[in-house]
Amino acid sequence: MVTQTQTRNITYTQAINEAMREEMRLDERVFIMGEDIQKGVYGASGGLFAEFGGERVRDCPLSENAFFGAAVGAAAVGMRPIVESLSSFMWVGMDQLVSQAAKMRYMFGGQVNLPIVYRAAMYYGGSMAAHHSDRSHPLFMNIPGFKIVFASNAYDGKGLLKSAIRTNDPVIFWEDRTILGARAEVPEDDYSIPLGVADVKRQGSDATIVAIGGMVPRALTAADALAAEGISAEVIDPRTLVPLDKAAILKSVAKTGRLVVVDMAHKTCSAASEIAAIVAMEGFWDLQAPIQRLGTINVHIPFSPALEPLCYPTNESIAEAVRTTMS
Amino acid sequence: MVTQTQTRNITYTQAINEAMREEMRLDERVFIMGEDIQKGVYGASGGLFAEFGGERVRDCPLSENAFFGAAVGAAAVGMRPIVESLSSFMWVGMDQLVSQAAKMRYMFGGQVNLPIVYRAAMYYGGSMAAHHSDRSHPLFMNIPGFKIVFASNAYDGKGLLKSAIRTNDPVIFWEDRTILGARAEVPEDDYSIPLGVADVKRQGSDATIVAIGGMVPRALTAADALAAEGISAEVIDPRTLVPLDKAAILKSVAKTGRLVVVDMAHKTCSAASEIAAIVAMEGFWDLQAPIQRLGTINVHIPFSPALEPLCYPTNESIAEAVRTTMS
Amino acid sequence: MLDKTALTEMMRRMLRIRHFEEAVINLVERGEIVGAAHSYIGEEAVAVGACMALRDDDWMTGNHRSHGHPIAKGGNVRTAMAELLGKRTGICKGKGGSMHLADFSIGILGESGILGSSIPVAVGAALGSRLQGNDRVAVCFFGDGASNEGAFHESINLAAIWKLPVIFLCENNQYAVTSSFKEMVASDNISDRAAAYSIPGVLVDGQDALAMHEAVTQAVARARSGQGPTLVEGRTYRYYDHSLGLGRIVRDSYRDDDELEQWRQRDPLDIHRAHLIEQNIATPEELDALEAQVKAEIEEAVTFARESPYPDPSEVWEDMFADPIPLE
Amino acid sequence: MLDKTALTEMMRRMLRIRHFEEAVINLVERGEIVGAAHSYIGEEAVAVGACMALRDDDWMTGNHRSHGHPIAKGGNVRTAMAELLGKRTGICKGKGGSMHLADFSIGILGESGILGSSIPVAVGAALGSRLQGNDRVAVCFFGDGASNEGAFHESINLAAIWKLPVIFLCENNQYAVTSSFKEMVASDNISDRAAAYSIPGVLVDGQDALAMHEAVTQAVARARSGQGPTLVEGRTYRYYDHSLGLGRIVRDSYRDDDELEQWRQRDPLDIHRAHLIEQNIATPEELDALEAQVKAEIEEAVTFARESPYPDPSEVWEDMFADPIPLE
Ligand SMILES: Cc1ncc(C[n+]2csc(CCOP(=O)(O)OP(=O)(O)O)c2C)c(N)n1
Ligand SMILES: Cc1ncc(C[n+]2csc(CCOP(=O)(O)OP(=O)(O)O)c2C)c(N)n1
Ligand SMILES: [Mg+2]
Ligand SMILES: [Mg+2]
Repeated sequence: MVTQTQTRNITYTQAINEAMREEMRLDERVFIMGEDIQKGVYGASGGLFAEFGGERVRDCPLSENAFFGAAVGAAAVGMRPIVESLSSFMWVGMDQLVSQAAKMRYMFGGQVNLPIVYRAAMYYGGSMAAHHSDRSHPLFMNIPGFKIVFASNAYDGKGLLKSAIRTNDPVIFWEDRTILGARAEVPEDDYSIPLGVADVKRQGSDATIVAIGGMVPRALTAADALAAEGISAEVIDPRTLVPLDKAAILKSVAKTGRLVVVDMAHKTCSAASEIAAIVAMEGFWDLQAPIQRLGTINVHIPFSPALEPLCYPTNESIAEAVRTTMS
Repeated sequence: MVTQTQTRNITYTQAINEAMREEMRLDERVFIMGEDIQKGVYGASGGLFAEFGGERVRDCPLSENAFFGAAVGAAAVGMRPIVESLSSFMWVGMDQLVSQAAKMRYMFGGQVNLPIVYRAAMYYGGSMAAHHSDRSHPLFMNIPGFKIVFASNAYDGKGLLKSAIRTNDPVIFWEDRTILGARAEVPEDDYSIPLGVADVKRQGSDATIVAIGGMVPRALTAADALAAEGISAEVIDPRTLVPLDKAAILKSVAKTGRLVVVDMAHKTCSAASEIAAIVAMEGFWDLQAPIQRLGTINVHIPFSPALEPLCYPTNESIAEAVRTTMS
Repeated sequence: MLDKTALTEMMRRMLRIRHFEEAVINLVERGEIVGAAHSYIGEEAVAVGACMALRDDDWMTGNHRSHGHPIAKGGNVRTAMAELLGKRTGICKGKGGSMHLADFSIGILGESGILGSSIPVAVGAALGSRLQGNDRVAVCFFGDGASNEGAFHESINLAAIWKLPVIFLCENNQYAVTSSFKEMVASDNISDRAAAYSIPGVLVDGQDALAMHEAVTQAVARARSGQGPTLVEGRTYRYYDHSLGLGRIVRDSYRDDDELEQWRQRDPLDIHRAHLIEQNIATPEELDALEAQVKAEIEEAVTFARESPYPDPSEVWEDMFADPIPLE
Repeated sequence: MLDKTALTEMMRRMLRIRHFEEAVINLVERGEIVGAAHSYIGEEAVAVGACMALRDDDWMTGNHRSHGHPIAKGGNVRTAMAELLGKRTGICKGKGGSMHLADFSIGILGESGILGSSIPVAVGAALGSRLQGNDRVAVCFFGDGASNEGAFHESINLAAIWKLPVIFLCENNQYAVTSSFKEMVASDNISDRAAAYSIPGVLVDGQDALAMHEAVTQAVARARSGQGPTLVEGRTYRYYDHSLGLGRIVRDSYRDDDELEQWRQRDPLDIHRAHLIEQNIATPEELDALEAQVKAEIEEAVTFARESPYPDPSEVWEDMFADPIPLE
């Protein structure tokens, strides 16, 4: 039997929009809170106010602590909030994320489930300067209690957001603005992608590149360039950082013997550090060369378009790191 | 010529107190802010109000954002504030730490210096439960702009705090409550310890243990136990996590070929992950066995005295990790 | 108007808190309770007066001074005491301890050790009522100190613009740890701050359970009928150290004995007892019997807690996620 | 009372802002300014009226709508424009950009892209004055939207109890991005919130530079003489999109054209110009000449900015620490 699935070519932003719309139709406990979402200023919530109205698509005042925490309270009494924000505004509401969303369930001995999705847009690379360019996922990885999702394209984004909305735990869902306009084929039909399953974005045999979010397209471009040089790089996208599909990464390293990890966060204590540490411990005997870890240099994001691009890993720096592991 | 330095046997808390007192005497720009510091509720500020008065020893209302940020403003206009808080209360004032203290200098092109010390007491291991037991130093390592100090005894504490107060940049100075009562010989005379210089707390040849703060005494105990088994472990205390004395760690690994890293933070994206990642990259060819990374298990800190001790690295788990690297 | 049953129940809950807390003092001194514990003695009328104006299915959040609120809301003293001893029979299976009591089965959404941090949570519970179309209200307890936190401001504004059914209940015991609210709060009364959000603000004698009950009843009526939040300030006093044992550290006295004595003269239990006797609701003998009953109940709770087992080591791994993931 | 020089300077600074912002619009449309830029057009009287009440050595912090404040405080338009173009001659060497102008040499402690976040910083600067024993005051600008952030509450309370010399200056342009302050702020006026901190709160016509100046002069006098903070609300309006270009994304109109038209009728530059002419302070010709001068100044600034070099790649590593450490 052959099943034919219709697909459409849509952007990441549209995929996010569809995932929310479909879940809101399916489950009336799902609702959205955020700043300026009724007018869809940040794109992803476009049209939802028209369909679901102001009770379920709630514009919030500038008070991240209050509405991040209101999501916790609402979830605690049976709702399933989605909160829209930006990575850089999370500092302001940090206490509610850490002290309440992340800790409550364990602290209270499992009495409560908190199905909340914090959708955090991550601006970087767009001359938004230091106050709007945080890439703070590694911090949240250090705080138990969140599931942490980082999709690298529209297809994964829609499928992972659906799982995020359906899981009964707090999720931080990062939306990388460098790829939100990128298009992919996305099925008409309902589908979801389980949390905790990495995806091999490109098969290869000489070196493993682990990359997340907007670093995945860069890793793929690097892999293309390397292929021309006769180097076969495998590109792995963990898709969720918590839970992390360690097995997939270790399996790839067992095959290639070489690892390059790429993260848009600042290098120190990054997701890349974590993955490097895991492999240095559990995949050590498979390694044939030092692990290469790429991340943003340890400065704040400068505004100037002459400086900002120097901060992040690039197609070229990724390719070069692979070459280093091969030499 | 022989110089004799008188020492006294004092606690870590006393050492902190002395460092502040001496610096306040030397430099009238130095002042302290915090909650209940006039009465010295948390110990370290005892007696300072009596000596310096309420203008320089300022009790603050519960409003961490306001006074963390007021420290930034005061520093920006030429003062040298010391702010007393607890790791777990930093969430509430996180925005001022990240968006202002850490970012301001770079964002404004170096126009301003911010000599601020945030002294953060770190409670863990004392049945304080999830809301008072955060060990959040790795998060701040992921945010450029802070110098991060983590002393493991009274001598280092006093010398490092003096350097922290004297440096012209924001510092987070962690005070590990598990060792605040521990005594050490501390000179009468003024001394300071430079930021960025690790200390070899015990020489050894078979394996390197890198440990911070309250993990250092545990590592030393483990090393004693291992010595009895004929294993010679070297114990390195980085003393500052930013800047990190990579060279000292790499040098030790070059000698021993084996590395165990111990951190009281949650394992994932910990300082231990970072150090493991660095060595997996830069010390790879010296390694003779997989790196062992020890940290707190990825759950929140449970209250029950029957559960809490299971969370952290122990003398025994450290020794066992060394044995693993030797086998 | 409260009937005899309710008035007696009010007395019972105040007695329960008092005797629970006295048992706690004892257990702390004996080292059977470890960690931090903050005594509610002296403030019983605030929580009990307020909570007796609630239904069982209404929501509540609280703070570090955390034993009074759940008991006032009808919480079980046995599982609370077991929690304080870190036992698996504790209401949070020993994971929460003194500062983190919670009982979701009767609307107790939890106490918070981070000050001000549970205020937004209460607003969210109230938002839940709105979205679910029911008439449950939420009350959040916080101190005079916590009223200076940003979360207080953000939460009241949010609740006010959305007209959410939430009661902001400030227990003004006039001190944070050592600092006096007169020096730390830039208004004469915390209830005055309600004007900044165009909502009612009421200053109440927090030693008088009936006055608290009356004020909160009005606030609840307003909330249930969709008219939005109220800020209630109960002016009260704690008899003991900020946290039990702190007196050993903070030797300077920041409160004077006279002040304490004056407040003790207006003990909330005495006031309510006198009221019950005066109004012929109960005789002294009946009230003595009630007290004896409560004492026995607390003793039994202590025994239960003591005899309960500690959690099994394996339990340290449980309860992180509803849909579990591998943990290391 | 302001003399002719001051009144003319007021006009000059408002013109500077207006023409600076018009140049910015143009440069954004041409793609020469990248990133976000928020126009101050329509609100000039607020910052200029306020800053003309300050001394050069007084302190100031601001927010994302960030070009008007530094220009009003006397900031250099050339280095500001170069900053917006990301050039090394920019006041922050190109590292800050539009949302992060600062000039510490004349007390401009910086604009903040995180809302509410620069309020505590201003309080700290005022604390510095206190500790240094000087009489410098600090002004912080923030919007109606930001007044709902916790930092607003915490900061005013702290400044009020310590009687710090700070002026909290809310630019109420009646909207955050798309949301109206009437729906988001639970009080009729933001100035009403001053009562929650026992400090004066003043509602001012933000289109009238003289009214702003008068109100802030009083607040400054109060601050300098040790009587503490004041909350000043300037009611105003922005003529353009929240941020330049946002109109392309947010097509639904959340403000109606009538409202905009009404506010344009009360243009702050027109009002001040009319005042100067009426009071015989300046002739229309003189004012036209002034405007021509300012236009030329801005044009020159644009040329300067355009012709300035970008930072050298090596500069990305500079300015993190005053006492440098190795960076990777
Ligand atoms: C955010 C935060 N800051 C500081 C503390 C430390 N702390 C615990 S209780 C307390 C005083 C609280 O005073 P108040 O809110 O009046 O409550 P009370 O103890 O008087 O009931 C302080 C400062 C904390 N737990 N959380
Ligand atoms: C903490 C934080 N939350 C949200 C934002 C996004 N944001 C930028 S400007 C703005 C509206 C600000 O409104 P207001 O304070 O009134 O200032 P205005 O733009 O009207 O001058 C918002 C929501 C932000 N920059 N910071
Ligand atoms: Mg109090
Ligand atoms: Mg506005």
